[in-house]
Amino acid sequence: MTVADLQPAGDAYRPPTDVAARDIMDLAFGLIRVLDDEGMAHGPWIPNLSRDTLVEILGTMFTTRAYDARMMKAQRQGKTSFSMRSRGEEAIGATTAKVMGPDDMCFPTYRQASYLIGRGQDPLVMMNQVYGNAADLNRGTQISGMYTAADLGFFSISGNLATQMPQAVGWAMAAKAKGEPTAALGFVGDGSTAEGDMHAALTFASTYRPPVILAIVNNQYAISTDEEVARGSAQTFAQRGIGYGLPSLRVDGNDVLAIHSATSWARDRALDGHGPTVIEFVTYRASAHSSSDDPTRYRPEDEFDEFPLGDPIKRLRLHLQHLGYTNDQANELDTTIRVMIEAKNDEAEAIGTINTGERPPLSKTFELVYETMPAHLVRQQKQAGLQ
Amino acid sequence: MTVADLQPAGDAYRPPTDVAARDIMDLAFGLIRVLDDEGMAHGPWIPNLSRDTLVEILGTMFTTRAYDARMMKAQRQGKTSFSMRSRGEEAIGATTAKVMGPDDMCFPTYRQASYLIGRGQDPLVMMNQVYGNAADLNRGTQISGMYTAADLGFFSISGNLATQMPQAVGWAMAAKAKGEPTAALGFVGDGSTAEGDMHAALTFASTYRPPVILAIVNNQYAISTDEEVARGSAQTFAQRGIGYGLPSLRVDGNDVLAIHSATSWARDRALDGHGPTVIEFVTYRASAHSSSDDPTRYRPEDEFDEFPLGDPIKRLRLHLQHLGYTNDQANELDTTIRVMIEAKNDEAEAIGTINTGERPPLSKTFELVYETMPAHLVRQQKQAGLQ
Amino acid sequence: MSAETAAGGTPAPGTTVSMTMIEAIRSAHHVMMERDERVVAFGEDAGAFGGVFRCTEGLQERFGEARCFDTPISELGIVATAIGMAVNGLRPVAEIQFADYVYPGYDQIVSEAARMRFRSAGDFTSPIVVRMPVGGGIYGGNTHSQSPEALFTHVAGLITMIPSNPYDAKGMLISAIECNDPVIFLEPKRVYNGPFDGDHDKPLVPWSKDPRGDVPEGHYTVPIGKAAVARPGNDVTILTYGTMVHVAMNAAEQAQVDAEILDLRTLLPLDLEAIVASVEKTGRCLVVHEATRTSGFGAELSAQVQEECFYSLEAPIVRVAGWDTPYPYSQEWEYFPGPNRVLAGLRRVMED
Amino acid sequence: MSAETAAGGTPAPGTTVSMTMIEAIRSAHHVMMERDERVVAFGEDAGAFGGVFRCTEGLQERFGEARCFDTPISELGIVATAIGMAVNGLRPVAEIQFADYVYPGYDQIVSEAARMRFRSAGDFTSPIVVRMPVGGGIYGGNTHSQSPEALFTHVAGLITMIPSNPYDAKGMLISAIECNDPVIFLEPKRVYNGPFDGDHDKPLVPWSKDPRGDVPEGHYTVPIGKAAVARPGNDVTILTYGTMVHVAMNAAEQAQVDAEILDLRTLLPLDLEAIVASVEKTGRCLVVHEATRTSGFGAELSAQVQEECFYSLEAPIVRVAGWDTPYPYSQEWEYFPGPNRVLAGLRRVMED
Ligand SMILES: Cc1ncc(C[n+]2csc(CCOP(=O)(O)OP(=O)(O)O)c2C)c(N)n1
Ligand SMILES: Cc1ncc(C[n+]2csc(CCOP(=O)(O)OP(=O)(O)O)c2C)c(N)n1
Ligand SMILES: [Mg+2]
Ligand SMILES: [Mg+2]
Repeated sequence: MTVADLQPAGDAYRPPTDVAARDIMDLAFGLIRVLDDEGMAHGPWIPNLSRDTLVEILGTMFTTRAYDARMMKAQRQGKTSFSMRSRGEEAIGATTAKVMGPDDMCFPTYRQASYLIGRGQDPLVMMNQVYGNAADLNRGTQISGMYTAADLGFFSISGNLATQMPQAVGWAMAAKAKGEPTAALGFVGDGSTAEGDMHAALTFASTYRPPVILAIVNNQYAISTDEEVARGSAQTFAQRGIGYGLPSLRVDGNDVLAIHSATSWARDRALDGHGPTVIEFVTYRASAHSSSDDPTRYRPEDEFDEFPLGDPIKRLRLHLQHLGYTNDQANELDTTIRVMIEAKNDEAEAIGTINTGERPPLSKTFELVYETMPAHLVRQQKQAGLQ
Repeated sequence: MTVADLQPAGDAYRPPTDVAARDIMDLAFGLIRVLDDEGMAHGPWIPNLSRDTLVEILGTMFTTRAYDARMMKAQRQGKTSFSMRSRGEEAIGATTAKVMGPDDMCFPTYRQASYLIGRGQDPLVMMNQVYGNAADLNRGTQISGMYTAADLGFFSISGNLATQMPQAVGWAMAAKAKGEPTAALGFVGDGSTAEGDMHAALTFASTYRPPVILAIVNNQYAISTDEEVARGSAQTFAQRGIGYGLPSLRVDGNDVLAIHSATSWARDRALDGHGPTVIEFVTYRASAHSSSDDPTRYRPEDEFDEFPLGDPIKRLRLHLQHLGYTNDQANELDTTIRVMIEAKNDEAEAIGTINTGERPPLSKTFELVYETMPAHLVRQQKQAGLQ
Repeated sequence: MSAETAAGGTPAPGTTVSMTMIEAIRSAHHVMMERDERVVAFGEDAGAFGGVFRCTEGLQERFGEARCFDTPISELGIVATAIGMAVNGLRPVAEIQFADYVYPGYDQIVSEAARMRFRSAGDFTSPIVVRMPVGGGIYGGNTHSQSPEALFTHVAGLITMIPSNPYDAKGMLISAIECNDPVIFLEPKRVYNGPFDGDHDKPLVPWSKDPRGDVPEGHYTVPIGKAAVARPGNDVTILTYGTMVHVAMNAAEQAQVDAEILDLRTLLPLDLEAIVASVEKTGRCLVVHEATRTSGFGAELSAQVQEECFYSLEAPIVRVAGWDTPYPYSQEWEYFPGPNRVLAGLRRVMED
Repeated sequence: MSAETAAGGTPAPGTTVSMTMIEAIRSAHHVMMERDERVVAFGEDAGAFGGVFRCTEGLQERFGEARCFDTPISELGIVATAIGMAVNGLRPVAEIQFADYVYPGYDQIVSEAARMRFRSAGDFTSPIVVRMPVGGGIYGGNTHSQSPEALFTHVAGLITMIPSNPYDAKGMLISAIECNDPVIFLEPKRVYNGPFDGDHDKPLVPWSKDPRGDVPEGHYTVPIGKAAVARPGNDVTILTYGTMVHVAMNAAEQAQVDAEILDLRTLLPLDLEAIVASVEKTGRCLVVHEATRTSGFGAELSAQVQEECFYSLEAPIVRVAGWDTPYPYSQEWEYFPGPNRVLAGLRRVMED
């Protein structure tokens, strides 16, 4: 775990959105922060956000954390084969979901459940996917957590790392070609930046300058390996963007206000025709990589407690207290959400889990390969005893 | 064609070889030059080179240019199917060949014939390859110009762009693991930097810090496309290295002294255990991309004349004059070399060309796939009428 | 042949013009970009230069840089951005300069484009066309000669097509662009300019001398999944595609065997019906392709034919294919499965 | 079986220990890294963590970070640096975390490793081993279940191996590391811990209960290119490999058919001799694999068997394979070609 150059909240300057990339190279080495340890907001990056919006973001984070915990429990109970949580990094999805417009498209990883929830997805829909039951929108085609939601501007998650980044750039190239006032937001993990796809994304973004935000979520780990294995001799991941002449921000990823402000800056820049922005969100993967992982094998158990950027939920709660939203109110919200999650889970389990209830039929496996089922699949489907 | 920030000769500072990458970021945006327009050497990058060595380099450049022209003529005569020249950029290979040690390994592109010649390869051997005749070291397996020469530290050229760059890094990782005082030098074209392989090379170089020099030859064009298509919003290609925390130099690629000095700096750094260096050599592809290309379709015919860094041969000749090596001496050397090339070509043609004389037998096609020919190839070879 | 070829596709209206396969491909682009503003074309040197084989020539001039453009040299990026554009409503037609260079983009094709509809249950789709020249015979050595069709036919979710003449090339490419699934469109470069029959020492016959070079100017389609009878016959069925259609024709003429030659055109989905009908009629089957033999598409053809026609077969199915070696340079014409190799295969399959 | 398996390889000295396939693979690394200091092992999480399947566990501790290490998440970089190291005299054994993720490294495998010896006429070679877990049955969905062997067997210059048990796994991996050509080493992850016979509802039998789990501690080899008779029989030949060897055994027992089951072990170069001998004896042939059917390796097997044994075949060769769809998640056990599908195939091939 390395968080280089921990700049104090409020310290980083905020350039105009049409600034030239070369004039803000230092922002890739610093850390844009708004909230200090006491939950007070500082500096030019303070966003113009209502308390209600902040409470909504808090709610999304509560929901995500409760949801993740519940799905992890389901995995332990053998009701799904796999579970991936985003504990500690919920702020990034929850906040950027509020920044992006209704017609924008997010190209997520499996670590952005909070984005989907922030866009208003019903946790029941997500649970059905996790259980791969008959109501699963993916129709059982993907492992747990690989959601899709075109109507919410949430692209189908791929199991192949980083592939979504150049796709996000392509999506944005199309937006530009069509002259539509929309932007794409691609997410990639620190470890996954090593894939060639990331280079293609940065290169094409640099060449065509479409409205895209390339967000690197540095949660300190790939699976067992420290973020340094991918970062190498560079000081930060934001630094990568400099090589392509792209404006690159390094942002406190556990600071809802900083996330909102930086992402808005990048989106404004994109919609005004000034092209792509690279953002590194610095955060911490507080849970195991997945239910198949055992992090005690490679890191101290209490490392999250030592993480200098803290827990995003605690930090937002603290800030909200300054705005008059009390701890009790927050606790009440949290409790309501947990109850809701339990109820939704009962509903989902009633439909089915990986080994109970109703599953999507095998016919879906055949139907979804092509628009029209070709003759050889019709034959195979018959061999499989269908029709 | 863009040559940003044309720094005057002698202007760039020369840091110690153990400098931290972050302290020399500006060198990626400038241009290290030693020779001015009058052929005078300036500044801290003046290498310690004897006149004899410079004359050798001049000879290599003469040889390469004469060789290229002769092979192009052969292509026009239908004696080979394909020809690729490096006119205008001979200095890079010719000079770096002198810097690298006997046990170092160069991972070239098809544009580094001058490196191979500079290492002492007999042009006859190269011609045999171009003609794909019975004496071809590649045994007819590769198109013209894709040389190999393990004994001269010259890796087998691949037709697939940029693949050699991460291989060079792997080679250097092995050198480091074995504790051998050797370095790898990888070459890649400006256009080819867009391949994912380049990113893998930079990432692994950044992570393992092996003794490798990653050299980008920016000759202003891919095939028909300007270097800007790959460079995008960045100002230079050297800039790419910054993103990976690697020291990155931008060097006048038509200035033998600057090339020698910068490459020596990088090699010293590598052998002293300070890791990789990225170098962009700025030059100009004076000929067509290959014999299949027609550059008049995409650039002015006289563009080379306008190229601000001139012709490397002319520039070295001018410099040598200041050292007492006259124009007449140079002309004599050039003439001797041209005669030698003609003689070698006669020899090569006598052995065979693509459609005359002796070719490597088809048996080679079968023998070279595996160390021991497996049964199915034995069968196929028989079917082909062999044995 | 033209009329028959179009069977099942949409009719070809208006005047026909003699075109090379390159011109036919260009014309398909032109027609579709004119009709459908969502269609965009791009690739390395595909913009102002019009592609190294000139298949996109004139498109940038006509439709502007936003719709026909050059890309950086990244096959990965070309395919990936095509997918992203398709997701955002465009119909990208991407050019890979040579099929030998598709591998950096292979992951995006097989893991992404091919499975997009499946993994999202149709929430997202990837209607892209990835065009690439295939095959040898141009002294391109091991990096400009490959025929990687089997690497695509193994991947569920892809459609793989390969025309053998200008008429088909245009009609098939239009079908491919209109298709809502990802299409791999392989172009046998050796027949770009004329129907090369494998006799490399003879001068090339240009398409202008061949009726299959008569191409309608307007919009028409050749349907996906339908083979064509390139030569009707009764004694043996030759299954082939691309350049090898012409080589097989040549061999059949020389052998004076009454061979029925099927030009498969679409490899996946395969026109099994046409294949079975022909093999049941002839009782013999020769499979011919240029790709390396082991795990080539010929293996699949052979397997399916013996599964479907076992009791009709009078002799073993024979495969004539590239040797299981990389494509050599100097030994090109000894390597290329020319008419003599096909003849030998024909003799073998007619033996018993 | 062990003795027979080793036939043609070097003998297995010393004591045997019960090992899982994971332990056997680890042991092969250990033995080779001990014997040959040029051997290095690396991959994503392969260092301190010992790999997500623990196949390289303990190697870093024993041999240091220079010889066993973590890599960035770049399959391209993993293969490419392996090639570079091999060129500089090391013997790299690279792990790809799942075969489903090999595609970003596919270009370096097929364009570089496979053709290095050829294109340089032996001036440079690429003796690397690329290991990767394959196959489904672990609820891994379409990105943790693939069996891409046919994408490697089509590529001249590669050797492709796949063991089905711990004894073979160790001896084959040692052969692979000692081989001077690039080897693709596929590990059927479903049998890492025990011989899974396709009955997913039954508890897994661990390798400790199976004689094929008795593995010599020291150095021995199982030769490249030699199949093993997993079950001798007279009525039908089943050609299979990896996990499906066990499923086929199960089906054969259930069917009470005297099936001869060949565990191919090396797919390329193929042990055609063993195959032909068996099919000529039985007159019938069933091909079984988990990979998607079209252009799967079964197509090649079927093609070769009918080419070589046409006149011995009493019934069409039948293929049992994965459906031509991506691997689903919820429908895993309806998709997996389990004993019932193999039984149905057996019935079909025994019909006439
Ligand atoms: C192409 C590819 N290679 C390897 C994997 C296996 N894998 C899954 S997640 C993961 C680690 C990713 O780390 P990071 O990008 O930091 O994301 P995080 O999990 O921390 O959010 C790996 C190696 C994969 N899914 N795809
Ligand atoms: C992977 C791959 N893609 C495409 C090509 C086709 N191609 C050959 S050379 C070339 C241009 C390379 O430009 P650059 O890297 O600038 O090198 P230069 O020729 O200028 O030295 C292209 C696109 C190839 N050989 N390999
Ligand atoms: Mg991470
Ligand atoms: Mg160039």
